[in-house]
Amino acid sequence: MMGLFTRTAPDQAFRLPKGGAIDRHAPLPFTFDGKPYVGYEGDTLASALVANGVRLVGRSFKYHRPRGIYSAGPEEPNALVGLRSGGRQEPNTRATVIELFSGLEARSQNAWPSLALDVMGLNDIASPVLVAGFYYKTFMGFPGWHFWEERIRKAAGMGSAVHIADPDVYDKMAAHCDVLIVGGGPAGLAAALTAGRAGARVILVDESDAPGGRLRSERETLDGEAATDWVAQTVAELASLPNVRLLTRTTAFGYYDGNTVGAVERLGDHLPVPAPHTARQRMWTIRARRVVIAAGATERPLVFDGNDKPGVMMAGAVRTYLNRFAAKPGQRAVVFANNDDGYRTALDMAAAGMDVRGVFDTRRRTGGAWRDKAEAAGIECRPGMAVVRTHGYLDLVGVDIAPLAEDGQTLSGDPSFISCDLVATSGGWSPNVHLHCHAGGRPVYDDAVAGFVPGTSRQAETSVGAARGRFSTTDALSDGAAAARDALEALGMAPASVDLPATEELGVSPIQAIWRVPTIGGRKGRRFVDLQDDVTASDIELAHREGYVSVEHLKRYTTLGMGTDQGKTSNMNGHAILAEERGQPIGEVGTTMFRPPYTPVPMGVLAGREQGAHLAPTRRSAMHDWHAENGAVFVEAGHWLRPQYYLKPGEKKSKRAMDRAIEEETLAVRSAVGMVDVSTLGKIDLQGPDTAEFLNRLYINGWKTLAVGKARYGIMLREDGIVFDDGTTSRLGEHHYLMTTTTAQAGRIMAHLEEYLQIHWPELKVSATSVTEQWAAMALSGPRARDVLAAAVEGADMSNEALPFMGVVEAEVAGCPVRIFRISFSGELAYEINTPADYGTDVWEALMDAGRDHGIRPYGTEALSILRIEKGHVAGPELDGRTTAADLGLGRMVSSKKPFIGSDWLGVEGRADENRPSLVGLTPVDGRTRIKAGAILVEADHKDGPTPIPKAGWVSSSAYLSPHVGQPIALGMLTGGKARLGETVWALFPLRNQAVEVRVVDPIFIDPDGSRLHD
Amino acid sequence: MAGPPSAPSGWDMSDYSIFSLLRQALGGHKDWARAWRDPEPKPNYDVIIIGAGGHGLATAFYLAKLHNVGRIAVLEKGWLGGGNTGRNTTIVRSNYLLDENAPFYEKSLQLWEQLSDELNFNVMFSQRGVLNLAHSDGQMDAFARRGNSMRLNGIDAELLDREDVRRMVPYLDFSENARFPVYGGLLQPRGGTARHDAVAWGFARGADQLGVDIIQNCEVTGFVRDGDKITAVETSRGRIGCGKVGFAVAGHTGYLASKLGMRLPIESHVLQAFVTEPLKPLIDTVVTFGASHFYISQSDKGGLVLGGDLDFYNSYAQRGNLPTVEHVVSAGVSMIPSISRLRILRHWGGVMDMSMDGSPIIGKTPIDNLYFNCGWCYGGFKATPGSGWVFAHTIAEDAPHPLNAGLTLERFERGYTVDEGGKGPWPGHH
Amino acid sequence: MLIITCPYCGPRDHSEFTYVGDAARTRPALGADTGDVFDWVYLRDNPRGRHLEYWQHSAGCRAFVKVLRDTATHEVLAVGLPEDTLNPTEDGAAS
Amino acid sequence: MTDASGDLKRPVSRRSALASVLQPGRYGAVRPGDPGVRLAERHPLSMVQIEARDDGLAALLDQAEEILGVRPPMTFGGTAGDGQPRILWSGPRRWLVVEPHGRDLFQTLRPGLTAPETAVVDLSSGRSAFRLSGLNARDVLAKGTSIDTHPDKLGSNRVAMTSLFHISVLIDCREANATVPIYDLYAARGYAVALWESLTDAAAEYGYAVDG
Ligand SMILES: Cc1cc2nc3c(=O)[nH]c(=O)nc-3n(C[C@H](O)[C@H](O)[C@H](O)COP(=O)(O)OP(=O)(O)OC[C@H]3O[C@@H](n4cnc5c(N)ncnc54)[C@H](O)[C@@H]3O)c2cc1C
Ligand SMILES: NC(=O)c1ccc[n+]([C@@H]2O[C@H](COP(=O)([O-])OP(=O)(O)OC[C@H]3O[C@@H](n4cnc5c(N)ncnc54)[C@H](O)[C@@H]3O)[C@@H](O)[C@H]2O)c1
Ligand SMILES: Cc1cc2nc3c(=O)[nH]c(=O)nc-3n(C[C@H](O)[C@H](O)[C@H](O)COP(=O)(O)O)c2cc1C
Ligand SMILES: [Zn+2]
Repeated sequence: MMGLFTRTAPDQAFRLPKGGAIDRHAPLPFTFDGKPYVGYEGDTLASALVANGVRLVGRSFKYHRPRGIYSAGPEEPNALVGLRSGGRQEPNTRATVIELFSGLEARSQNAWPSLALDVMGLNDIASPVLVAGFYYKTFMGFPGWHFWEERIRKAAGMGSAVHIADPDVYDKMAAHCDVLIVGGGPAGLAAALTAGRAGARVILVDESDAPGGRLRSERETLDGEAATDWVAQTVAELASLPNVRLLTRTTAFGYYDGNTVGAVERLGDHLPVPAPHTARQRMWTIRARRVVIAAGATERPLVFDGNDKPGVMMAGAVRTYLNRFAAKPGQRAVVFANNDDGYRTALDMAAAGMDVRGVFDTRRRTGGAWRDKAEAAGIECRPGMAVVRTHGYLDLVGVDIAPLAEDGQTLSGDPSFISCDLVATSGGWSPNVHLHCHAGGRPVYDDAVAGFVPGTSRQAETSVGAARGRFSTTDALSDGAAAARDALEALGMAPASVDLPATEELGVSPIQAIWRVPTIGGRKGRRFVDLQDDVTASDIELAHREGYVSVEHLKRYTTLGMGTDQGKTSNMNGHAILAEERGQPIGEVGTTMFRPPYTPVPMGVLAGREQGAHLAPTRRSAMHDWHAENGAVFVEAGHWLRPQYYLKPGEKKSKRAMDRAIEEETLAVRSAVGMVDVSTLGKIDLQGPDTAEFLNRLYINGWKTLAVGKARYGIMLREDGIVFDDGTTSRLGEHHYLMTTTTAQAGRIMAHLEEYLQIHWPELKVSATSVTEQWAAMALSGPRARDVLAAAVEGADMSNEALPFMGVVEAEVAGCPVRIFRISFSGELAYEINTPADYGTDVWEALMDAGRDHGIRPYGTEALSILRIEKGHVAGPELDGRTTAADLGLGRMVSSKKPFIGSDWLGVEGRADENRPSLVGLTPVDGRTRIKAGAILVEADHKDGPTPIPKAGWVSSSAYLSPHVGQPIALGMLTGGKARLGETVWALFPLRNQAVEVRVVDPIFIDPDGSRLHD
Repeated sequence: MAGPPSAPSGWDMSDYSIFSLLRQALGGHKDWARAWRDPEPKPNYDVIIIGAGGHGLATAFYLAKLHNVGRIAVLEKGWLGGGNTGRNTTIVRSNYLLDENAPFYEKSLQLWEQLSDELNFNVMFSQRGVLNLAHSDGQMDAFARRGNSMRLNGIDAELLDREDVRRMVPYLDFSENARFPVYGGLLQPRGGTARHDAVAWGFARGADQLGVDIIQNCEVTGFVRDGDKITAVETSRGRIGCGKVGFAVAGHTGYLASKLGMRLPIESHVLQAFVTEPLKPLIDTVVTFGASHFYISQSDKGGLVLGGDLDFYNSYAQRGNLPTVEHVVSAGVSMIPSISRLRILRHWGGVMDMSMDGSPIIGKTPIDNLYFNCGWCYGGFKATPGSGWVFAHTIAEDAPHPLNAGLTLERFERGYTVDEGGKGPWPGHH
Repeated sequence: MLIITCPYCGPRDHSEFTYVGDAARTRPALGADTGDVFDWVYLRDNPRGRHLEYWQHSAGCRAFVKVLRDTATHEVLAVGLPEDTLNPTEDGAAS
Repeated sequence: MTDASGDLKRPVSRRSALASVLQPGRYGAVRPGDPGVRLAERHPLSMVQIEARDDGLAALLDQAEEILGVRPPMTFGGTAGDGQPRILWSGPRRWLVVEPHGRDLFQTLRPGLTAPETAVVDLSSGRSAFRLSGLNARDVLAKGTSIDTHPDKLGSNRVAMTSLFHISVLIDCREANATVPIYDLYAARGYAVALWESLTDAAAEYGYAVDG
């Protein structure tokens, strides 16, 4: 406890006096858990915390163990913080990747009341019970799972999110290139230079703020200069090439089919808020002809007792903090490794003036250049030794070390204590094979690397450098250049000459694969494999004992690798331990499936602009602005905005206003005249000598006899005999027809026609073009419709004789060309007027003017629906994708003289079953009660149950008040259908505890003989 | 016939309870029995179930528990539960419209309510409610029809108006900005989620204890036929003789049926799912968007679990592509704007057995001793116990149970399709 | 992304197309006996591996194209017009 | 009866679908010098689609050339003519003839295209036309379409039919190589406002000017 506070000095006490890629002239204030600190431009939050001596940063998922910063990259399992506040608050942000900005606010997570004293820390004491999968074995009986679940959910989870909308916007970009290079370390840069100079279209993405990769973290030279100088020169040249695009702060998160790579560019995350007019993040969809994966490798820990304490850190991360950020992760350090990185790290720490208390190398027989160099520097090197236990709770105070037996499985001597505040540990490096696996590759185990390396590629991708286990800079450079040359050759491009810089690297001696470091006296200990999800070596042993022996079962039973880091540091160790338990080679036991994203991706950027109001584009009719100016309340229909009803000038939207408007609009049509915008109906222009034959095959009724200048109502079936759509088709010329469809099906019907013309019946000479958008359409209906039209129309006689029911003529209105179709959906004398959309408003206004003296009203979809229900016209609710023409009472339309799409099904048992409900009209027996759509029709003797209650049908459409009939009416589908006219059944609506006795009537409530249509 | 061999591990050591857990804790959990054995295939079984997903395992469990059919084996080409059972978004409900479906799914839901006890394995069945949102009057009417029909079938359902929905899930977009405003919704309070892997493991452990041989890494590659009977199955681990054979291979049904020269009313499509980083409790129920296919819930581990539309092309690959990812997530952030900054942790796909009317096929086939359990589309996880229960009956009695009588293979030819969505013979649209 | 090389428009994302489905079947003549129609409407080979299928370039030239694609790997092997018979080729173009 | 034409016996002005949203001016990010993007509507235009089946193709090409003085291009994605008229390939055996509103283009064409397999459809009101130009014009396209607009792929006088911000469009590349590329976009009239909003939203980052 003490340790923590004494070390937390707000003065960057752990910042080295010089060095590092930070700008000491640009101090940046920030807060962590409300406490103010200062870091520098160039810092990450993690490096700033390290520089300020902050060691305890979080609590683990399950046991709430105190945790510190473990790594310096995207693999971080421990240092997850809550970042920012308000609508920009984001949980689980890795402190190791977020760039420091002025005013940054971060909070620790998963701890209450405070990070230092977290009551849930008790879980750690209960840990013997809370082993892998314990919850599958209990919480079953009283008081039931729901009781426990509530508590477990609170304990689980990691950071907290808030329900405040995100104020930032997101963007998307498509990109195409010859060569995409993922990763800007030496391998990636060498590849980019080679491909870029050759003139190929190159994109290089790197997830960090600048290219360089590990070179930014190591004290290495290239051509005798600091390696970062070469990086700077290379980046400068690449930036100068027009054919090269450099994207930093850009993570390639997934590799998909067709050599498509998804990437996210963070444009604003390093700033307090994104720049004006700029998105916070941008998603790139990159289609590359060749992909070079230069994604590097991830260092993994050694699995020893107490390896999770604050103060235990990856060796490579220690070097990053020292060399790149000039920040000291500790004062007195112990190094524990199974490979030469231990010595490299010790040398860097010594050079930084830290007290290095020895390099403990699991390898008995080690030697080689690195060790010699370390010893030459006076660093104590202890072969065949291991750290076997750590001391301290909230912070590290020391470790026990002990000699390892030859096999590395047991201890060959007694432990001794060394006081220290830092353990730099390296268990080797795991190549980043993620993208290779997304692309369909299967990784293979390589003993030399002690890790999985890419297998055979399934797409046009190659991994290079550390990403395929070539861990030296020398190899990385040559590997990258070679891969680029291969890519160029494959693309038929001539390579340009690139001379790679000279390296001065020491040779490395082989790594010793050691997956579990023995514990003192074989005590169970706490050897963490997955630090975030608290999976220990003994959890893996338990899972194996219980039969969860496949890596995939192991993962799901223990949650190994299921945290925010997706096992970047833990999978290899975990799978190797399972292999040891199974006594099989690691390669055979295998590894779990790698899935996108490589690192977590915010949902906002995947959505981009297509969210909220822009989730889907909207369509507007030519008269939209008129409707808006005249009080229309819009409703969406098939992406169109349609007037639902019209408010009076200045009237507010309300239920009453709506009901009144709908009633008035309906009555206007029945008693005088009204006009509705029907531009949304699908319109398909059909031309060609075989059009009539085509229509004959599409519709259930006949078309050969339709005369020029006439319209006809038709019904189309799907291939399975179910009604697809209905509408009128008019013959405009010898070989010229205009088909109309419902608004909802317009798109599908167009595709339906194209499919038959292009695939099934190419012999038919017909061309089909959608003209929905060319023609504005309005329906003028009501007893006065003819008077209004006659007054407005020029160049055509509107008399009943000249333009009878189902007649079609062309004329002009207000100097605009129009097509007039005498067809009716409302059951009134009605005309549909089409005019080119650019004239839509002029024609609409001219007709409104002509209608003023006749009391014309614009009406919306609500009135339209009541009118068609009164007329017994079927629409969407009846055409529910399950009804046949006969069900809809349209069986008589079916032509027996010809086959058509769906005709083969008419006779089939299930489609002809007389128990199928069919269309009827319904009225309340009491003459008052509304019959709700969605009610179920039930015979009187069943209405009171018991359940299951047999169903006789349902109510499909309902008009709460038919101004014409003077009471509520409805359409429904009822077994027995019209044969039951006059009988009563019950319309049950249990969701609202309603039961209405209804009388079965003819579905045509108005003008059954159709005189209104014809006179 | 030989009765089921007794499980090798004594029932005691394998009994799960808080007491056994504490007892084991003292002993360092050294004595837990294997959850299931790893037996070598026997030369011959009375019933062979192909596919150790939830359905295959449940079928074997109920066969062994309720029907006297002799030796039973479940053959699994990979690791048990690794198919769609292991990759689904775990929504459990019985809110169906049609009478061929509703009673069956309700039976399944009732079995769910007892399942943890029945299996002595906590499958974490969480009845947190399933809420379907409506975005138009037409959709409200359709929901009313479905909800009323559920009630008449004795199934719980509630019709919510916009304000009811706002009270229940205030964080949806109720602003003017919403492209598809919320009109209301249909709620099934008894619906919810379950821990998918645990369902497979629980049934496997239960079946194993009843003597069923669960044979993993054993792919069925062909069949040996004698006229209208199948006498043996060819597998990657050799030929195994059989009395009866049941398919429970979901997305692989078409492929396996082709080995018998059969063509089925099924297409295999890829459906993707997504999980976010773990979070403290944020979303306490299951919510589905009505304007495009999208649904969300929160796992007990804390991840938001999202799903949506198919990729819309035939596929046997368990992965999809970006357009669907973008489409699904767009719907998500539009429905719940506050999740925009939360991060997708992982996304994957499963191979869906999409039937031609969107409803499953459980029953007999033209081959005497062959039975099908397939066509589950998006919705077979909720059916797991019910499907196993009726499929076991169908296999044991060589006749469908009344609950699956309407879900036969012949229904398509006879014109009795069970089309919940009214989408027609376009499997991708269901 | 499945990249489908439309014979008219060139390589395009599959998101520009509408999937139609199995192209190995041919629609029986109108009025054929129901057996064939049932087959055509409902039954599929649904192969794991090479699959002949129709896509419509609905956001582009609106042509229906025939695609030979591996349903296990999603690899597009060949693209052509409805009347073409497809053999897989290197570049994924019709032959 | 004859077929109706989109053109006028008596002059009535045609209304643009963008009437309510198009406001000339400079918007978005403020940059020194020219805005990154220029946007304008091209209206009114006459647009007529001509189409033939294989057997009528030869006749169509000859007759169209005869009437228009420009021969429809046979190459997929090709264009012909400089604007009086300009003929755009718009699908297999299908072309869109475009010119500024003036003579009755439909009636000019219809009588002369006599092959029975020829279809002529007036789309003058059915499409809205935009002009997108500027240094960042290609970036704006990249935000909404997946196609490769690199000059080597979509060069001058080439058209591509694709989807832009989820709306089907025909992109006519008028100038690809100059530092300031120029594109004409054609979209269904009903989507004009939605497309306009997406274009301006995408252009804001670069600063854009709307020309009257
Ligand atoms: C992304 C996604 C989300 C879903 N969401 C839901 C949801 O929310 N609610 C819901 O109810 N349903 C959902 N489903 C559907 C549900 O997951 C499935 O219907 C259900 O799990 C199917 O179970 P099953 O046992 O039939 O199939 P599976 O679990 O797939 O089991 C089939 C098994 O057969 C094996 N197999 C295949 N071929 C062979 C062979 N030749 N030999 C041996 N073994 C073989 C496979 O390896 C597999 O293990 C979803 C599915 C997916 C993919
Ligand atoms: N000491 C060792 O054993 C050891 C081990 C591994 C690597 N190294 C050193 O590392 C270097 C290897 O060079 P390299 O170029 O192969 O790897 P690198 O680690 O130097 O570079 C990889 C780069 O790829 C970026 N990256 C990774 N995944 C990405 C993604 N999905 N999207 C965008 N960017 C991503 C990283 O940010 C990094 O900049 C050499 O300098 C070598 O000495 C040493
Ligand atoms: C309901 C549910 C919740 C999941 N939660 C997580 C999770 O928290 N972390 C994780 O890494 N994966 C999670 N997964 C995804 C699995 O890791 C895995 O991707 C999925 O089961 C498919 O298997 P595969 O990716 O191995 O093919 C979850 C899956 C499901 C179905
Ligand atoms: Zn095309």
